Amino acid sequence: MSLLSVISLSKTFDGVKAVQNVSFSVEPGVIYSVIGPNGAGKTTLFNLITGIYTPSQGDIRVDGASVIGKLPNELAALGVARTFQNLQICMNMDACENVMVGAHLRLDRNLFKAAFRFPALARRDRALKQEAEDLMRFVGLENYLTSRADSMPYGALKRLEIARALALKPRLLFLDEPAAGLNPRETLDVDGLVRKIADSGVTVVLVEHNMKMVMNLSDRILVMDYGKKLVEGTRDEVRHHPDVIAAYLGA
Amino acid sequence: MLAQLLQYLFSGLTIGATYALAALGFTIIYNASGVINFAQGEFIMLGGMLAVYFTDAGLPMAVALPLAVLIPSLAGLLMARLTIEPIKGAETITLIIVTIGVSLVIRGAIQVWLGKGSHGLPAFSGDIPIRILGATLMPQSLWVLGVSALLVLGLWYFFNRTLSGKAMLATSFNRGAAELVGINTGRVLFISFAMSAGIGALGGILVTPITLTSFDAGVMFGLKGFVGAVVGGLGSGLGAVVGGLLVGVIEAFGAGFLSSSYKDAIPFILILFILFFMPRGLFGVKVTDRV
Amino acid sequence: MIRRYLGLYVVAVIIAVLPFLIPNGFYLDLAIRMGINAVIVLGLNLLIGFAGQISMGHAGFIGIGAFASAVLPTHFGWHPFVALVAGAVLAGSLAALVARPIFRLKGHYLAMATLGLGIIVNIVLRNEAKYTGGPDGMPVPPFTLFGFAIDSDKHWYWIVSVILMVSVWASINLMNSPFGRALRGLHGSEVAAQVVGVNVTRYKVAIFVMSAVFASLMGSVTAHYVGFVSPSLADFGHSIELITMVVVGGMASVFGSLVGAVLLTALPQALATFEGWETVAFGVILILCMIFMPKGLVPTLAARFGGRRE
Amino acid sequence: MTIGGIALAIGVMSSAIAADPIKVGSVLSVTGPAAFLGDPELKTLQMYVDDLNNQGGLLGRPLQLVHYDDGSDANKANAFAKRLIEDDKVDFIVGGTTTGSTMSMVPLIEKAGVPFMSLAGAVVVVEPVKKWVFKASTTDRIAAERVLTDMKKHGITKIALLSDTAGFGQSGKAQTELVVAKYGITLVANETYGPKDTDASPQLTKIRNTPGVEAIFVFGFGQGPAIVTKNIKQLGITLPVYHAHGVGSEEFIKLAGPAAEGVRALAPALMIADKLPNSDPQKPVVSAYVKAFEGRWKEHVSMFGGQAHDNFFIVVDAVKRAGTVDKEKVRDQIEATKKYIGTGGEVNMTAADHMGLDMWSLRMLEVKNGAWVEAQ
Repeated sequence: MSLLSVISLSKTFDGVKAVQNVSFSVEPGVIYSVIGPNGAGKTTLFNLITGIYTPSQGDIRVDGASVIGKLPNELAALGVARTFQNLQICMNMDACENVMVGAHLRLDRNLFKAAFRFPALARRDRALKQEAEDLMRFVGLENYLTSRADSMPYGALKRLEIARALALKPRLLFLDEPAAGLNPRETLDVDGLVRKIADSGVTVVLVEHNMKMVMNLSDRILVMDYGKKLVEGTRDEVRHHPDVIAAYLGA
Repeated sequence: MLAQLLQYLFSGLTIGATYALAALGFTIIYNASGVINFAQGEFIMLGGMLAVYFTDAGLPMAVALPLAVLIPSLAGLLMARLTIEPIKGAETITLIIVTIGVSLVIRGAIQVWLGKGSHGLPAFSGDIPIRILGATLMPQSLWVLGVSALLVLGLWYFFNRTLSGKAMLATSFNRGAAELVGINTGRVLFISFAMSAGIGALGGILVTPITLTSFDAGVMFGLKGFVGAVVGGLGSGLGAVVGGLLVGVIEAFGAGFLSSSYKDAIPFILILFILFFMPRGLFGVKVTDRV
Repeated sequence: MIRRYLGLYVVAVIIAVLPFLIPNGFYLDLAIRMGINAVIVLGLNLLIGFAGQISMGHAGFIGIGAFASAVLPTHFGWHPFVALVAGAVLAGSLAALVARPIFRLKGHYLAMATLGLGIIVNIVLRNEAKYTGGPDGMPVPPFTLFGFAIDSDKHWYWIVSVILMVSVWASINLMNSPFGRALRGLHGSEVAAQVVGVNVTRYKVAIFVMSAVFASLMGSVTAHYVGFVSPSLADFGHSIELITMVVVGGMASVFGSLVGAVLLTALPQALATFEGWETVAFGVILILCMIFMPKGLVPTLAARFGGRRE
Repeated sequence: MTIGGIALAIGVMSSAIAADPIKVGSVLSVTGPAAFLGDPELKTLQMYVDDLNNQGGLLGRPLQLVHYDDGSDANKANAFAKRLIEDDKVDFIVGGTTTGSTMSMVPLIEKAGVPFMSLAGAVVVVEPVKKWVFKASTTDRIAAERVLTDMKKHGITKIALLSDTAGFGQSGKAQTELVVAKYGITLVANETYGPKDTDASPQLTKIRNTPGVEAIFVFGFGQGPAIVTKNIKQLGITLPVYHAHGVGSEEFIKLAGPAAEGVRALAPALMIADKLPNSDPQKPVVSAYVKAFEGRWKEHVSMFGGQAHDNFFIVVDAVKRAGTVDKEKVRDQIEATKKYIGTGGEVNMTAADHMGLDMWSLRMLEVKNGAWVEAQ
C-alpha cells in the first residue's frame, strides 16, 4: 500500500484554481520530488496535504485512510512533518528549543506535572535536550547548540526547520524548497542531508527548483504547471518528456 | 408605538453618527498603519472642549470651530511623529499601550488646563424641536447627521478619486509594495493620524450642544467607536459607518425596550456575538495567511 | 539548570528581609499589594508574553474572584475558602466558555472580544446592587481557615509571599516544559507549532483559563485582605494597568512581571503628590518606556548587561 | 526694630517651628469621574488649613494637610487611607468623596481608631453607626424623603424615577424605593442612565409612554441631570421635574440652559446664599464661605465644597473642645457636636446618629428666570 495517495485533488481560491485534479502516490522509503514553475501550485499542494488548507475536491490518504478535514496537528500525529518555503522559526526561542518543540507529541504535556516539575517529566525533558542537540549535529548545526534562533543566519535556520521536523520522528517528511536562497556550497550540503534523511528510513517529498539537486536525489518526480499535473514518472522519464522540456526545462 | 420607535431611532442615529465618525477614525489609522488608536476618543473630546474654550474666550464661531478642528489635527500629526513612527512594526500590544499613553497625556493635560467641569455649546440653529409623526428631532441632530454624511462622502471621494487617497489605500493593502512604487508611507501615516484626529474633533464639536463635554468624555466615545469599527469589520470604511450607527441605534432601542441599566452592556454583547459567528465583522475582508 | 532558579532565590531573599527593613505598616501594605499584582501579572504574562494572546479584560476575572469572596459568604453563608474556589471555578469556566470562539481571532479582534467580556462583567457587578452593593461596593468578611481568622497584615504578607514564590517557581517550570514550549512556539509561529502536532486552540484556551483562575484567586485574596470590594476592581482601566505592568516589566519574562508589578504599583503612590499632573506623568512614562524599551525593562537590561536569559 | 521685638519674633518663629503640626489627612476624588465633587472639597480644605495657620493654628500648633487623590477609584482610596494612618500618622481624616471610597476606608479606620469625617452621600456610611465614622452631610435617604414630602404636598401619587448608574444614583434609587410607600406614592416607572451617557431620550420616551406618571424624580449628579433635563424639554414632556441634591449649582443652569426653567432641586442653603433673609441662622456662615471661596479660587461655590467646610470645622471644633488631638477624646467631642450651624444645616450628633442633620436641612429650590430661588 502506498504511504501517501493523492486522488483527484483540487483547490480553488475565490474562483482561482490553484490545484486542479492532481493525483499521485508516494511509496515508502523513496524521495519524491514535485517540480514546476513558480505559481504551479506546488506549495498549495503541500499545504493541502499537511492540513493547512482544506481541499475543494478530491481525497488524500495516508496508509490508505482518508485524512480530509484533519488539522495539521492531527496529521503530525500520523507521522507527517514538513518545513516551509517562508521560514517558520520561533524567533522568541533558542535554536535547541525550536527542535524540542518538534518532539511535542512524544512528550508528557500535562500542565500540572509541568508546573510542579514532576521528576519523571524533568528527566524526560533533560533526555530530550540531549536528543535535540544530537539532531542539530545531524543536520550540521553543531556550532549553534546554544544560539538564540534570532541570531542565526538564513542557511542555518533552514536546517533548523529540518531538525525540528525530524524531532517529530516522521514517516513522511515534506521539504518545501530546502535549498532556496542558499549558495552552491550550502546547496550541496543540503543535498547530502536529504540523502542522509532518506537513508535513515524517512520518506521524503520535496519541492525544489534546483534541478541538479532534484535529478540527483529523486526516485520519482511530479511535474506541475498551472495547478495541473503535467507528467509524473522516474527521473529519466521526466527528463526526456517533451511536454516537460517545452513547459519547463526548455523555456 | 410608531412614535416611540421613531424616537429611539432618532436618538440612536444621532449618537450613532458620532460613534461612526470615531469608528472611521479608527479605520483610517488602522488601514494606514495597523495601529488601533486608543486615543481616538480623546480627539473627539478635544474638539468639543476647544470649541467651548475658544467661544468662551470670545472668538466668533467661524474662527473658533475651525481652530478646534485644526489643533486636534496637529495633535494627531504630532502623535504620529513622536510616538508611533519611532516604534513602527512593534508588537500589537506595544502599540496599544503607546496610544493609551497618549490618551492619558491628552486627557490629563486638558483636565489640568480646562478643569474638571462639564461644558456645553449653544445649538447651531436653535433648540426648537422638529416634530415628526409624534417623535421629536432636535435641529442639532440634523447637523450631526448631515455633516457626518458629507464627511463620509468626502472621504469616499478622497480615497477613491484622489491620488493621495489612493496612495493611502494602497499602503493599507501592502505597505512593502506601496513603498516600492514610490509612495511615502511615512507621510501616509502622518496624514492618517491628522485626518482621523480632525474628523474626531469635528464630531466632538457637533455633538457637544447635545451631549455636553468634559475632559473625560473621550473614553466612552473611543470605546464605542472601537466597537463600531469592529462590528463593521476592521479596515472597512463602509463597515465603520454602518457599525457606528448600528451601535448607537441598538443602544437606544436597548435602553428603551430591554433595560436601561444594561444598555451599556448591549454593544459589547453584540460584539461578542459578531466575533463568535462572523469573526471578520459585517464588512471585513477575509485574509488568508500565507505560509 | 540551577541557574534557572537564581532569580527565584533573589526574590526569596528580598521577601525574607523586607519586613525588617520597612519603616511602617503602609510599606507592608504596599508590599502586599505589589505581591498580589505580581501574581496576577505573572498569569497575564504567561498569556500575553509567552503565548502571544492579548487579554484586555483581565480585570473582569479579578472582579469575579473578589465578588465571589464578598457575596457568597455575606449573602449565602458560604465558607470563605469554598467561595474562593467557587470564584476561581466560575472565572475559569467563563474563560473556557468564551475562549474557544475567541481564540480563532487574532490581534485586535481578540483585544476587542476580551475587552467586551471584561466590560460586561463590570456592568453586571455595578447593576446587581442587591448582591454586590452596586457601584459603591461592599465589605468582605475576614478569611478563616481551620477556625483562624486571617486578618493581620503580617499574615497576609507571608501568605501572598508564599503564593508568589510558588507561582514564580511554577511559571519557570511551566515555560521550560513541553507545555510551555508549545505555547511559546505558537507565539513564534502558529503554523509551525501546528505542523509539529500542537493543538493550538487547546493550548491557548488552557493558558487563558489558567491566567483567569490566577486573576480570580488573587481577586479573592485582595477582597479578604482589603476587607472591601468595589466594582472598580473590574474596570477597563484596571485591565489596562495590568497589561502595562506586563509590557513595562517585559513580555515573556517571569521576573519582568515582578518588576513591572512592583514599579507600577508604587508609581501612583510616588505620583500621588503631583496633584492633577499624575495622569499626564503616567502617560508620558508609558510612552517613553515603549519607545525606548519596547521589550520591557528586564529583557532590555538583561540584553545590555551580559545577555544572560532567565 | 528693638532687640525685644527681634527676640519676640524669633521666639514666635521658633515656637511655630518647634510645635509639631497637627496632621489633617484627606483622600479625595480630585480626578476621575467624581472630580467635580473632589475638586471643590480639596480647595475648601486647603483654604481653611491656610486660614487657620494664618490665625495661629489649632491649639497653638500649625495644621498640615496631607492629601491624596484616589482618582475616583475606591481601591486606591483604601491604599491611601493606609498610608495616611500608618505612614503619615495623621490625627484625623476628612474625606472619601464617594461612598465607595469612604466604605473602602472604613475597615482600616475602624481598626486603627482615627476620627473620620466622610464627605460621601449614602446612608450606609453612618447606618449602622460606626464608632469612628461621621459625616455631617446629607444622606440620600433624607434627600429622597425631602423630595417625596414635597410631592405629597402637591398631591402627586405616581412618579417615574430616573437614577444614574453610579454610586450616588444607585444608592439614591435604593433609598427611594425603600421609603416611597411611606408617602403614599408609587413608582410607576423606574429607569436608569449612565453617568457619562450623552442621551437619555429612550428612557424618557418610555416614561412619557407610561400611563399615569405625574412627576419625574431624577437622582444623579454631574452633567447627567442636565442632559436629562434638556431631553425632557426636547421630548415635550411637561410633568414637574424634581432633582435630588446633586445639581444645585450654577453650572447646572448653564448646562441645561432654558430647559432648566421650573425644575425643582434640593440644595443646602449655600446655593441661595445671597437670597437668604438676614434672619436665617445659616446666613452668616454661608455668606462667609461664599466670600472666602469665591475670593480665593475665582469660581462658583458648590454644595460639595460646603460639605467639606462643615465636616472640617466640626472636627476642628471638637479638637478645640477636647484641647488635645488625642483620638479617643476628639471622637467623643465630635459625637457631642450640638447646634453646629454649617453650610448644610444645623448638626446635632448623638451616639446613635453620626450625621446629625434632618430632612429640613435641605431646601427645595426652583429655577426661576435662570436662577435658583427657594420654592414656595
